[in-house]
Amino acid sequence: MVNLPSEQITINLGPQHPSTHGVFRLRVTLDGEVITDVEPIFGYLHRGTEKLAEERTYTQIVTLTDRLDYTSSMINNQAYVLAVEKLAGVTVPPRGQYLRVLTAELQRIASHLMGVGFFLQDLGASGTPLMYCFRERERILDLFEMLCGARVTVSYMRPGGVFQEPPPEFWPAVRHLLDTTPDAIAELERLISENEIVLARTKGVGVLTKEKAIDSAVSGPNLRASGVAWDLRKADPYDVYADMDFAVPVGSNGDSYDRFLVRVMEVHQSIRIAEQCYRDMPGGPVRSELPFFFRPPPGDAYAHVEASKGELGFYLVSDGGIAPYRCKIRSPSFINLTVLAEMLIGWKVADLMVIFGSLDVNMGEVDR
Amino acid sequence: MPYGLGIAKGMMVTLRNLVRKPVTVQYPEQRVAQHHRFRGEDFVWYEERCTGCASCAKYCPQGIIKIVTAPSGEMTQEGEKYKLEVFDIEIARCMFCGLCVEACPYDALHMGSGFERARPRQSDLVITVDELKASAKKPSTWFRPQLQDRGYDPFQPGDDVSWQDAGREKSVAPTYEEMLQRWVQGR
Amino acid sequence: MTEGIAGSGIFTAIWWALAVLTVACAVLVVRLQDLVKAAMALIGSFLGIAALFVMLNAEFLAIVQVLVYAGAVSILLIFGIMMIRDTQRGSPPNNLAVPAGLLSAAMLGIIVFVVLDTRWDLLGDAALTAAVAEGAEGVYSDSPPAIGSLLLREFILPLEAAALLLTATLVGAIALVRGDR
Amino acid sequence: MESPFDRNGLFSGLYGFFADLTPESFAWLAYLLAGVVVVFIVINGVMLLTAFETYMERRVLGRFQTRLGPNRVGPFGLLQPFADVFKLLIKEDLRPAMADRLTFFLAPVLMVAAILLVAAVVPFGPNTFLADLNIGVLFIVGIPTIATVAMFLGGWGSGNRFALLGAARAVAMLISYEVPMIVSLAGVLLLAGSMSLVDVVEAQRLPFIVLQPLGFFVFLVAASAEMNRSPFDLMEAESELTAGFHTEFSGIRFGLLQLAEFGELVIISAVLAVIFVSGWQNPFVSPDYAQWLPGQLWFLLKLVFFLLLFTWIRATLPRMRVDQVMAFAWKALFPLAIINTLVTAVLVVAWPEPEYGQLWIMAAINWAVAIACLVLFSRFLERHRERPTASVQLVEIPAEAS
Repeated sequence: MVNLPSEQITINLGPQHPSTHGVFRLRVTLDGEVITDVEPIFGYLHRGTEKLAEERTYTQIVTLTDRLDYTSSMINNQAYVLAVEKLAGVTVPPRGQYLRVLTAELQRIASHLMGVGFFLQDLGASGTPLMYCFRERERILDLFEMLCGARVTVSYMRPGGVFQEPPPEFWPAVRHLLDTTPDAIAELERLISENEIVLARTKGVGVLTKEKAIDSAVSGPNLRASGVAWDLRKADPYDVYADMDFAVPVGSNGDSYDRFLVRVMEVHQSIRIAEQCYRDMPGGPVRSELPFFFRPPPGDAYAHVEASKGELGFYLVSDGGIAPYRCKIRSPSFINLTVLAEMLIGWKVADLMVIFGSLDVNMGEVDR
Repeated sequence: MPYGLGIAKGMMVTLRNLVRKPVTVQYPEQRVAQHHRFRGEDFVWYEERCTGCASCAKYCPQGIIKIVTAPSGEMTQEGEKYKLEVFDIEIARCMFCGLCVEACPYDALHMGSGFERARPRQSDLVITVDELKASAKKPSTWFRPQLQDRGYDPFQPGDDVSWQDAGREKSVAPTYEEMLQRWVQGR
Repeated sequence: MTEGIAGSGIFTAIWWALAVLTVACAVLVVRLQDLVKAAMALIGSFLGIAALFVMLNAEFLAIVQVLVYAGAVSILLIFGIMMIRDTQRGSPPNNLAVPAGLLSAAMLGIIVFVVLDTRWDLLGDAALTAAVAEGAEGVYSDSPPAIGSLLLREFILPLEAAALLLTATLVGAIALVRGDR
Repeated sequence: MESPFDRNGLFSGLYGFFADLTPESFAWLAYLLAGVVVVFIVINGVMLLTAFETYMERRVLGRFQTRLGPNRVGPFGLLQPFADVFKLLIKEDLRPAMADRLTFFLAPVLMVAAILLVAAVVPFGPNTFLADLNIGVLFIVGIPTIATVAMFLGGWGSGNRFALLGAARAVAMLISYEVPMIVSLAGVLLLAGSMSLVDVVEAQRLPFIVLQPLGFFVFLVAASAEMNRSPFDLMEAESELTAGFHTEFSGIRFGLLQLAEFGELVIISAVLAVIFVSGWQNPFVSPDYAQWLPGQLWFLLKLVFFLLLFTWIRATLPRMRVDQVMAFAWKALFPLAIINTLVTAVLVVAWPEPEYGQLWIMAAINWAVAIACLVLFSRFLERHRERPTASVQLVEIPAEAS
């Protein structure tokens, strides 16, 4: 075969690029359009959250966790307060636990919708699926605004429960949301999930094998799309997930399409969980009273939750003071991103965006 | 799914959405309904209720509230009430977490509902004590369930909350149908 | 109505301007060092030829010139150029200029001779066969069908030979780059 | 010999007007003046249509996405295109240091020129066209290639690697899609018996979309690839190449590129209206009957219909990958176009002078062939036989007690 050696070119995708989901830079070496080498460079969004946490009280840190993965702040709140409660030995009243699960599942829907929407945007759909996803996400954010006055940086949960009883109009609004969202998701699926172009672009593209996923500690929907039935809500239930009846979608190919589909199906399961929370919502207080400044006994605690991107863990060390001695965040996006470079080699530039988009990483969480 | 039927399905979905009512609104003329729990920026502060304890400044994660007090000699149930000489909220760094409001033991500081305080210079983004005294008394009901229970609405004109009413009392809640009408169908 | 312009001096002036432009572009193709710019000059030359065809009432040839030469051939050339690393100085002067010039001059001489020697009054030429004469008449009034029927009736053998040659080239090219699969 | 201008009513009138004003020996001046005026009218008409199209596309795309779309400038935002042009005019005209000055300057101009040149042969109505070239159909396919060359020059001359990738894609797509585009029109030419667009319109006793469904499909797809529309907008794929070949263009150069792009959309829609839905004629009845509307209005209606169709496609479909686009051209569109040509040729030989009823028989045969071919080819190209959503299963896991 006549092998024409062509000049390889190196291009910088990002930090300012339309589809790098924040400020992320990929130094890509191309042979024609085929990727031969990738060097991910991140840190553009580094805010020193872990260090900042050492100088904040346990309650104040809640506001920092909002800003980790800003598309799923409720779940970040939950992971953090669970760690604090473990550290301080606080119990949460059942209504508080149910409210946490309800809001976390709503947030998971919102986050997955955003992930799916931007994934399709990266495929080149000129904004339409993204707009439909955002339309549904906005309705969830409206609920969060009712709950806690903010749409994205919620700071809703507190060590010992949630910050306050929801306003009375929250409940009819949740009912309405749970009634209408499944139809909207079904419409989105009709729009895109059997579209031949989407299939051609995503099926078999960026396969992450089961072994590779486990070896690289990939978690969340990306892991489940590779065929591993691992969900912390099942494997290590926290709050009231043990009482919830839901299934876990598990893919078989581990390609971009499976990752996309797992997210869509998880939305349906989240609606199922939220239904149960709405139905079984107990009465009583939402928060066990804790002083604003409290001193957990010296020791350490690790709590992890199934965040929308994967396993989000908080490791807190207390020296008996009002602020943690050390706060380590195991952020799922960062660890999911480690497999990216390897997955990209041999694919085309157009596939780069598909694979990157299908991993659904959030730069706020990667750089912390 | 061969034969391009998937594409046809998608085309039908977009066609149906073409005749749907748009979900966006044209901002300055139309606005989406804001919930009265909204954590906005124009803080509402009741001088009469404030004792100058500086809990808000202490609880602020960003440390952006600056308080200078002087003894006033006026005594309350708990102790002496201090006179506020400086109460600066540096709103440029504020992240509207509302912890200061949550911390206030006398219900003196409330969140506002505004979000339009864009300024050309960062130094303009400071709320001073004079501004706080002069501002409209339309607090957000965030962490102030007593305001919400009496059916108070910060977006109605002329429904200011006096300092006596900002305290914690109970009142009648709206019915389910009213809430459904206002917060689901009305949005 | 065409007589209003076709016979006038301005028509000739435009014709000459286009001719000069075409030749100038052709000279630039040879003289420019930058390969991409040379390719651009080549496209300009092709377009000039197309414009000349239009002025000669040969729209079909003109558009084929644009489609095949200005479009496809030049694009293929550009593809080739993109594989060369140093396009800025890709066409250095060399000592073949003198023999090339001589050869070109000889070619020019032959063409001028042929042009002068040919009887351009085709319709009055008795030596032509009746079919070709009829076709040639058609070329003036409605060229595409006339060219088509000429190609497929009178000149079918040369056409098929050319087609065979091109097919063989294509197969050969595929065989060259196909590899061991 | 008949001049291409002869059947142009407006031109004839203007020529007569100017000829009366000028002395006999200056007939060529009257000819030129009349030509310049007519060309001026057509160019500005096309530009206005393009401006309206950008507004309509943004508005309709907004509604497809349940947004409002531009509505601030003027009533219903109708003046938005003019505001855009004004903004682009007053913006700084940046040229990157690495850019090649000549090509960077030439690319937008060449692209707009090529697109406007196509407008020369489009019949906008009965006796409303610039020129009735006897090779009009070939002209509308051939001239846009110059626009693609301009795209390449712009992308290469920018000295930007994204732009270069976009340019390389543009060039590759040009070579692939030119072929099915031309071949798909062969059936139409066989039926019309002429390459003149006016003759093509007048030959349509039945709209050719009824007689040539396969040709219409292939031409629609190839044309949207040729003019860089979704789902084939690879050369400016914003999620991959930021803006492809026009990444580095700013100010009015960018404006010109956009103008050329939307202008091409308008022109191609016009061509589709002319070739496949009988141009200025009433498409619903045979042209022997009365037209309800003036021809120009019929034409405009059909043009807007195709513009909306392209907007609809853009609103729905994601982008294809570059190798898939190439494979699609060569493995699907090209054979389909050839089949269409062969079938039509046989039909034309069978009924050289078809009556109205025989036209319907031809249409029925062509539709049968079209559907059979589309089904066959989609099965042939389809790689995933099973239902695609079956790859993800719901797994019920009993919760472990913690």
